[in-house]
Amino acid sequence: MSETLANGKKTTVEKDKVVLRFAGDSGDGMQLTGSQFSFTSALFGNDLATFPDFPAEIRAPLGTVEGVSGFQVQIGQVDVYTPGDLADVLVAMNPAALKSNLRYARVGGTIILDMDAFDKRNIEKAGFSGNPVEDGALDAYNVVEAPISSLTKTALEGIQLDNKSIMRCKNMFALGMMYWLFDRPLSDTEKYLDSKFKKMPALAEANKKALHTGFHFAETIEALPSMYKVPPAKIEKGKYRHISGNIATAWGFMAAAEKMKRKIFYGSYPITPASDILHELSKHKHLGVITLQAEDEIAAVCSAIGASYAGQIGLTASSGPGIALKGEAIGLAIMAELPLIVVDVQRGGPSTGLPTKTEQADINLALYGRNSESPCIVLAASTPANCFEFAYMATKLAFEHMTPVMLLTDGYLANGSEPWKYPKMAEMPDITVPMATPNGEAYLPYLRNKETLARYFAVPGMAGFEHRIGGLEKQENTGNVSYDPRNHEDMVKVRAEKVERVANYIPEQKVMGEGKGKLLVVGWGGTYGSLHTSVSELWKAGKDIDHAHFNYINPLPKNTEQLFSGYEKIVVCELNMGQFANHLRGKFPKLQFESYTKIQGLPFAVTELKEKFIDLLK
Amino acid sequence: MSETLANGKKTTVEKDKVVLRFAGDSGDGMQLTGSQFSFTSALFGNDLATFPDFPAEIRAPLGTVEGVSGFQVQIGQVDVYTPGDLADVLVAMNPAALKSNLRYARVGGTIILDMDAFDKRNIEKAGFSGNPVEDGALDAYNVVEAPISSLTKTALEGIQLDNKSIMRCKNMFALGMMYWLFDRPLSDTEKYLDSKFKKMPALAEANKKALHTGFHFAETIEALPSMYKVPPAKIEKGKYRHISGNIATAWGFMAAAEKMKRKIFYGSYPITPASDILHELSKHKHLGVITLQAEDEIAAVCSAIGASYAGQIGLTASSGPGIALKGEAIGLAIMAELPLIVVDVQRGGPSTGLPTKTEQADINLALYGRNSESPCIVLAASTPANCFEFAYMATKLAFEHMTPVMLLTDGYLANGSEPWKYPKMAEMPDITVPMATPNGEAYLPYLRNKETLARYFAVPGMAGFEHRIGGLEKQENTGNVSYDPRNHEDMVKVRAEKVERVANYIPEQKVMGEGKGKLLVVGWGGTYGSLHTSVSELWKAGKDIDHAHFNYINPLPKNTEQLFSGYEKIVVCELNMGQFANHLRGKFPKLQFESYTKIQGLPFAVTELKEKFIDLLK
Amino acid sequence: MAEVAEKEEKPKLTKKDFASDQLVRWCPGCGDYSILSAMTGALPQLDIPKEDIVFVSGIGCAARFPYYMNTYGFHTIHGRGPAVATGVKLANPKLSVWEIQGDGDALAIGGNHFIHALRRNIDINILLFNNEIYGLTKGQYSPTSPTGLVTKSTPYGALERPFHAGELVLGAQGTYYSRTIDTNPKLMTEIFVKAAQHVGTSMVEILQNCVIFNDDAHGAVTDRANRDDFQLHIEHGQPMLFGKEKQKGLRLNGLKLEVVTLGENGVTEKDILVHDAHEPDSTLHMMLVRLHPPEFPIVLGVIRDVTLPAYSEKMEEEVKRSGEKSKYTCMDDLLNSGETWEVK
Amino acid sequence: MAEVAEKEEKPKLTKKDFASDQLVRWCPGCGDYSILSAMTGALPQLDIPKEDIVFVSGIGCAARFPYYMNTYGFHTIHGRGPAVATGVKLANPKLSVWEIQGDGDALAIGGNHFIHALRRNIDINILLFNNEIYGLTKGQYSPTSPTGLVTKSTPYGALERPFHAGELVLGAQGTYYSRTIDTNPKLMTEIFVKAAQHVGTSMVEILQNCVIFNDDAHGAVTDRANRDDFQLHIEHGQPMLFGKEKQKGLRLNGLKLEVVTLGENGVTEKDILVHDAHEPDSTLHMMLVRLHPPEFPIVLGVIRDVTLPAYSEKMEEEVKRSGEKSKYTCMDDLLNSGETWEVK
Ligand SMILES: Cc1ncc(C[n+]2csc(CCOP(=O)(O)OP(=O)(O)O)c2C)c(N)n1
Ligand SMILES: Cc1ncc(C[n+]2csc(CCOP(=O)(O)OP(=O)(O)O)c2C)c(N)n1
Ligand code: SF4
Ligand code: SF4
Ligand SMILES: [Mg+2]
Ligand SMILES: [Mg+2]
Repeated sequence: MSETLANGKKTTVEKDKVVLRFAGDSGDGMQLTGSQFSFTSALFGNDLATFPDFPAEIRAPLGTVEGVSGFQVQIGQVDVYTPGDLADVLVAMNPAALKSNLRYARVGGTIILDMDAFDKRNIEKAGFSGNPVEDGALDAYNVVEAPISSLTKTALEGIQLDNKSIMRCKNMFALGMMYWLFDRPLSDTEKYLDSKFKKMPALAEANKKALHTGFHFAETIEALPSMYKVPPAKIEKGKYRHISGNIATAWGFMAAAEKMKRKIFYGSYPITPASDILHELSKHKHLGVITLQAEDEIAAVCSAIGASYAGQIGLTASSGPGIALKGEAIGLAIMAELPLIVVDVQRGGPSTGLPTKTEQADINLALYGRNSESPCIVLAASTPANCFEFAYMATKLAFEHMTPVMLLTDGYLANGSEPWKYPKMAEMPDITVPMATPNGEAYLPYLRNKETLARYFAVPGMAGFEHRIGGLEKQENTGNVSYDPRNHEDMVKVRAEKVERVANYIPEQKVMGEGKGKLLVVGWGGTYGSLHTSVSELWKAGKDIDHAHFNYINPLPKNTEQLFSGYEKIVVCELNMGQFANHLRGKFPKLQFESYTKIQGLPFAVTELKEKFIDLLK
Repeated sequence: MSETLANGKKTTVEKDKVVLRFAGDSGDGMQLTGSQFSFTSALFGNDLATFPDFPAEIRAPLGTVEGVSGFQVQIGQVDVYTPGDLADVLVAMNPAALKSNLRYARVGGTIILDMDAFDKRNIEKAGFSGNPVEDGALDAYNVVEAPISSLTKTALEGIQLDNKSIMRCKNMFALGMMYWLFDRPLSDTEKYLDSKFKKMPALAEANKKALHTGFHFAETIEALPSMYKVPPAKIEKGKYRHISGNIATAWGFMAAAEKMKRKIFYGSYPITPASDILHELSKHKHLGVITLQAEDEIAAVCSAIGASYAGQIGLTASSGPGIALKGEAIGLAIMAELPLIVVDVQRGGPSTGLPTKTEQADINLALYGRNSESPCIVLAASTPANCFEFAYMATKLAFEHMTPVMLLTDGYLANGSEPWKYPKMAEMPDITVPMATPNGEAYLPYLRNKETLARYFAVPGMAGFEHRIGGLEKQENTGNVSYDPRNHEDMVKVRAEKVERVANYIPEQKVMGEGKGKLLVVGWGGTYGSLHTSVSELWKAGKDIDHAHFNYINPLPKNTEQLFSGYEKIVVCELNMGQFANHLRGKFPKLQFESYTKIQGLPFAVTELKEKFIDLLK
Repeated sequence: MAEVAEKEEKPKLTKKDFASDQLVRWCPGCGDYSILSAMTGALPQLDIPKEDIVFVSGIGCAARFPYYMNTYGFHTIHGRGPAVATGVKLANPKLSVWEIQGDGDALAIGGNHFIHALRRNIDINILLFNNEIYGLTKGQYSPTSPTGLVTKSTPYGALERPFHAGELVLGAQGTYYSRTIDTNPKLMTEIFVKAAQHVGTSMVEILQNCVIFNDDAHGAVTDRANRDDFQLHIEHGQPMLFGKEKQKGLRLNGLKLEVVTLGENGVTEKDILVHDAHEPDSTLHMMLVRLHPPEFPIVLGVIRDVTLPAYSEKMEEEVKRSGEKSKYTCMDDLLNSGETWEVK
Repeated sequence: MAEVAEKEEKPKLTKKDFASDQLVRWCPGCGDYSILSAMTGALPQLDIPKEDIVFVSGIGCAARFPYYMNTYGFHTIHGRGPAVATGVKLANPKLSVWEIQGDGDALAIGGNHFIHALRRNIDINILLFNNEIYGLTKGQYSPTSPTGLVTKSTPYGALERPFHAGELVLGAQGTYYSRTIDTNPKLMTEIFVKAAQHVGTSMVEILQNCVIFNDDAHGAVTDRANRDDFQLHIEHGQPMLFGKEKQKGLRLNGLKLEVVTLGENGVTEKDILVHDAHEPDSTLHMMLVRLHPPEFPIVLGVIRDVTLPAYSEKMEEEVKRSGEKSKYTCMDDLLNSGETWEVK
């Protein structure tokens, strides 16, 4: 990779996909650096996927491994579905960043270090026994020792800024180097800096200068002999923007609300990694969003139920520990047959577990975390951008079927982002709430639509529809309290059947591939990118392998069993101990499911998946 | 049945089993009447099982169906496992009692009515359109129209008591009639009355007089032509007492505590039908019981966790809605690997549901009602008396394996009672807590016993073992907080494996029958009596049918799969929508399970089960 | 205008209009009956259409209340009524929301929602039926039971000190607190009307008798013999007088209250404290809330009624601010905002 | 006696003995560091063996505290610390139990357990690190944040009125409340020692600075320039004086407090209120708790310290009563009690 042409000119290497990773101290601005690189590449025409890797601590001591913040992006001239397993280029702003990120660097790849940060104190703080640059620890990589801090300082000497502000520009120096390495224009980031520092022109100037200096430095040094070329991808026409899963979730709800001409009521209690949904929604009050930061998760879901009861869109979100707290109240919404949407942004568990890491282990909780027979619609988003679609669908199903919906996302989707071809509101499907209408007779709150079994809805303020509901078992039609044994059995079954019938209103399960063959890879939720990439790569290599990825967990799409029957082997891949596999076993007792799992707080790597699948194909 | 011998003497009919049901207003003392009849029969030597049927309301208006309280008992000269499907003799103290209890009377059976209560007002209040005694509604029964109230009044005329107290004696009149009908002595109840009313001799006298009057009245009237004879059953030798499920649960914990020489800490919040455990435990403070009526279920379980952490026996109990609230905290105990026992006295759901009715629908909640991978030991008691044994076992397993145990009982077990051959404390198995001992090295809070995988336990107060634990993922051995991906996977798996290995410490699953054949009836928990009775009856009739009843839900006994493989058909019977069947499908994907369910807030009836099994045997 | 005319035509609602068709299922003699009757009596005075009234409750005997009102009603789960009611009110601020709680429901499992509703000053009316016992679960002590009370769960007497609802309300920034009693229908009716009129969380404590599990818990102040000497009915702007002939009163002595008798030791009406329910400083309200027999009468009436903006009012104002700052007015605007690009 | 001799031989514990081997992971500059240091400084003064000390916490930055103490420690779940600590204490009353909470942990999700611990007077020490923000979840407002605070979840400013911990404590029957500040290690140390000595729930509010998400929240009272004028350090039995030269003081005027200056308008020390922390009537304590700048100084020190039996003391007494009434002393007795029969 590191060849220079005889004439001293540098080579250019064309690549389908490249993975970059920026790592530095929490205060080093790595998230910003990463986003700018991504944005520029998107404008350039690449497909891409990104993932931030936040430290577990708020702000651990400077220079420690605990305080390292990372950002990974994969760009491609082909479709990109994951931020990539290993980085072709790793930028490490200090020894701690190197220490904790080396495991994400591809052997043979390039590592760019800010050598100014590699003094004895920092090296020790990072927990290295010796200087890794000198002791051979990096022999397998192409190491670029760049004096980033000092060069930034020198470059900015004339500018009227305190030292702290100047040192904050070193991330732009690093970004400049990357722009040279990938042959990207500086103009997009320049524009961004101008607008961000509109009121502080000195800062804008300093940052831009650092950016240029980095670019020229990269052009000059020997250690970076080749430029990468990642030409634009063939991307569907349309208007695009970057979006992360949590923002997409928030917007999906807002879109549904606008379509329904109802307000959102978001009752929530902060928790990692769900809090950004609250932060985003609370910005948009004038678009019909009410947010209540409740005293706890129970109040959050209960206030949402109250809002649904009153005719608005009752929403709540949390992560595992908070979802566990909401079970009793979700049961009330199931019994009262009220619409409600509960988002579970899954994280590593059990208990407080690994709060900043991703996992998919709340499917059992979503299906069963309530007393007695409490069936629920369960959906799962599978990419950052389609959180929008499934938040919208969750709202549509909750209201059209008058029952709670659990929407599963996860830490990986929530914080990850990708380019999104966003829709026009006019294209979004209609949402029709089964409102009761005056028909001359007394209102029966539990009279049902014959098809969906949804009850007809009346809300406070509607004259002539006054009625009482609650959590005790109800007589059919009238909704009066009933202890009648037969009625109870009928009601338990009708609530279950109502949820089952949702299968008539959701799309059939799609499969990538032939629809039959040797091996079907089954996944659900946030693992879409890695499963899709692995299967497509094997498929291109001529393997008999298909991929079916589920967004509808309960009920399952109607064609599921038939689709499964076309395969010799089915392997269910998930980031837990096999919960979806077990769910499928319960639903389809006649079929056999293998289970492939990973429980490390990390997404699947494409390489590990491919290995497993090749093994299964033997 | 109603023949009189030519000489005017009455006939005697011998019976294997007879079912009696007493029904009256909440204030009529039906529970007392029923218990006295049961106690006398037990002393006489019958086997028996009882069940009280409390009204849903605290005290509904006098004379209404909502206010009716019932008590059913089956006595036998053969083993009795249920209170019986239908009553051979129904005593109804007023029209409302008749209205709501007629469905429990066997066609052709005897119904004894207090005719004084059948005036127009009461008949209307009960919701009859006409007088049922006159309009043919009771033609299919042998109706005994007894003027119970007025005869009681007349009999007690001389006694210095207010009218209200006198009328309260009419239940003893009814009981006296039953004693004649079943040829029972009055002396046991007389003794009871003497001791109960030691300080109010007039009351004792009045009650005894009513009892005798009822007895003689029954002897005299034509309508009761035959006496039933139910000779003593062949019962295992030993000392017996009556016990209900909730009391047995409380005592089981107390027995474990005495054995372990630790205190019970019972953190609880009242809820039907679990409250009696709290009431019972709070009586026994000097036997080492601490009870805290907490502010809510979360505080209840958390205080129990705190007590376990401090070295006592942390217990909590609730019913469905309360158990749903405890999920997050149970997850903490799983993560911290602390012993904890959580009793779920199941009731009809979802949500508030049918709070006074029984159901078995919390098995999913017990298995899965927590975020992420949170495996738990799950046990289920199957008779009122064996709640003692499983409360004891739950405590033993929680401490020997250092992990929470969920113990499932239900409203039927909790309130039902049966004679119990109670053990001596010396016979109870030992309980050995894996306490850490000084070994010269630093204490490692997550070092494990190689066999059980239980960690070695140290509690505050033990000098030299100071350590910190919590809900974040832990490094193996040290217990320090760890975000390491591999360690997380290892710890998730070791916690699961620890629970799986409990299978090595529980008895193998027993089966009633051959151990192979055409049909295996599988049940779990509180349905034992009805399943056992149905299967034995068919078995005696020569059918190829066996019964396996599970008390160990998770892990399952080691021989389960092998046992199941011996049968052509397996039917899983339960009072829910098929949750245990689904659990078995997940565990044994190669086997087929039929599911037979009932969700009416009522136990299975023996007749309906037998019908189903005969059908399956075809 | 036609609309106004139509409204005027509507006949006034009466007590009967507010009774639902459900059989009332409390125990005979339960104090809840008279509360129900006072409520159906109070609502017609408020001139709010039936369909704009919502009763929300948790679980308990008290919590059955919504079933008996011919308005919208939601019988939810134990202790969570204030949270549900908060959602109802914020979702539709024009509704008149009444939240019914027992003492266990409000102050045991629901304690947190209770104090937070008060802090937020959500414009709902919370009615606390305080029978100092868990009724529905058949007689365990509650957070308001007196120390020493023997109940099913405290066979040796309750060890804990009770909460006093009023103290907790004031400690939690409550703007409105009143106390009444199930034996006084007139006072209840009056107070329900006033509670509805207060903007913000109106907290009404009703001393209620549970005949079955805690009979006569409030006997010290309700017995005919004691009533006049142990009930002080206060009214804003009026001197704090009580006793059969209103001859006794409360006087301030340093930081303590004392009972004095008019005409004795030179005491005149001028010495008697005059009630100011609107005083934002809650010092005296707190002192009043705490009084109890045998040394003092118990204070009934509106003890505190301070006007501060309710949460939903602030919320409406916030929406305005949000709109002013924003560059977009609909989802399409938002989708197109910020950094977007077109692939052609 | 050998045992006593052995105990005496044990060297006195020092500050260092209480520091655990874990890397402290708060942000540089966080107020939590000085609280930790004050705690390790205070514990040796208590003469309690390390193994008898337990730190319990919920979740939050503050809740990391137990990891850093070389005692027993339990980092539990969000808001439930008081409930866990209650179980620990009742299970083994001889333990010294410290419960660490953030303002969100204690007063948002944990509000109910907080007020009930106080009502029960469980003999634990609750330390509330009040930074008026959610630190660990990166900066949402908390129930103690001032109205109008702009945070991640309130881009247009918080709409709610904050709880004041002291008011809530007194409203919930608290027997001990003190307030201190992370910038004053000496006062913290003193107060921790006093809190440990109080029997019953000792509630210590520590005004703590979150440099990252709510820097300088307590600036009005901590800034060097203001400090003397806006901090009043009270002590039982001492006049309430403050200011650089202790020339200012608090005087009672009717039911209000006012700031007066010695020597001005004839004010002498006799006019100044003398602090009585042991007064059971909380009227004046409540007034002190409420004072805040700019009109008044904030009051630091032990504001309330009233002795009432703690729950565990009552519990021990209850066990005795239970034993006296009972006919059986072990399980075999119980099993054989009442109505039993023998089948032979
Ligand atoms: C989550 C949950 N826990 C416990 C219960 C049981 N429960 C129902 S009502 C009640 C308390 C009743 O007391 P209170 O609130 O004072 O109302 P009252 O019946 O006295 O009117 C309890 C503990 C429940 N229904 N749900
Ligand atoms: C059940 C649950 N809900 C929410 C969270 C997320 N959470 C962790 S700490 C915290 C609040 C932190 O604020 P505070 O208690 O004031 O402590 P600080 O970090 O400021 O010290 C929240 C909301 C959680 N861990 N568990
Ligand atoms: S139990 Fe008490 S509170 Fe409940 S209905 Fe009966 S009397 Fe009323
Ligand atoms: S976020 Fe705030 S409270 Fe938390 S450690 Fe950092 S400075 Fe301290
Ligand atoms: Mg009550
Ligand atoms: Mg805080």
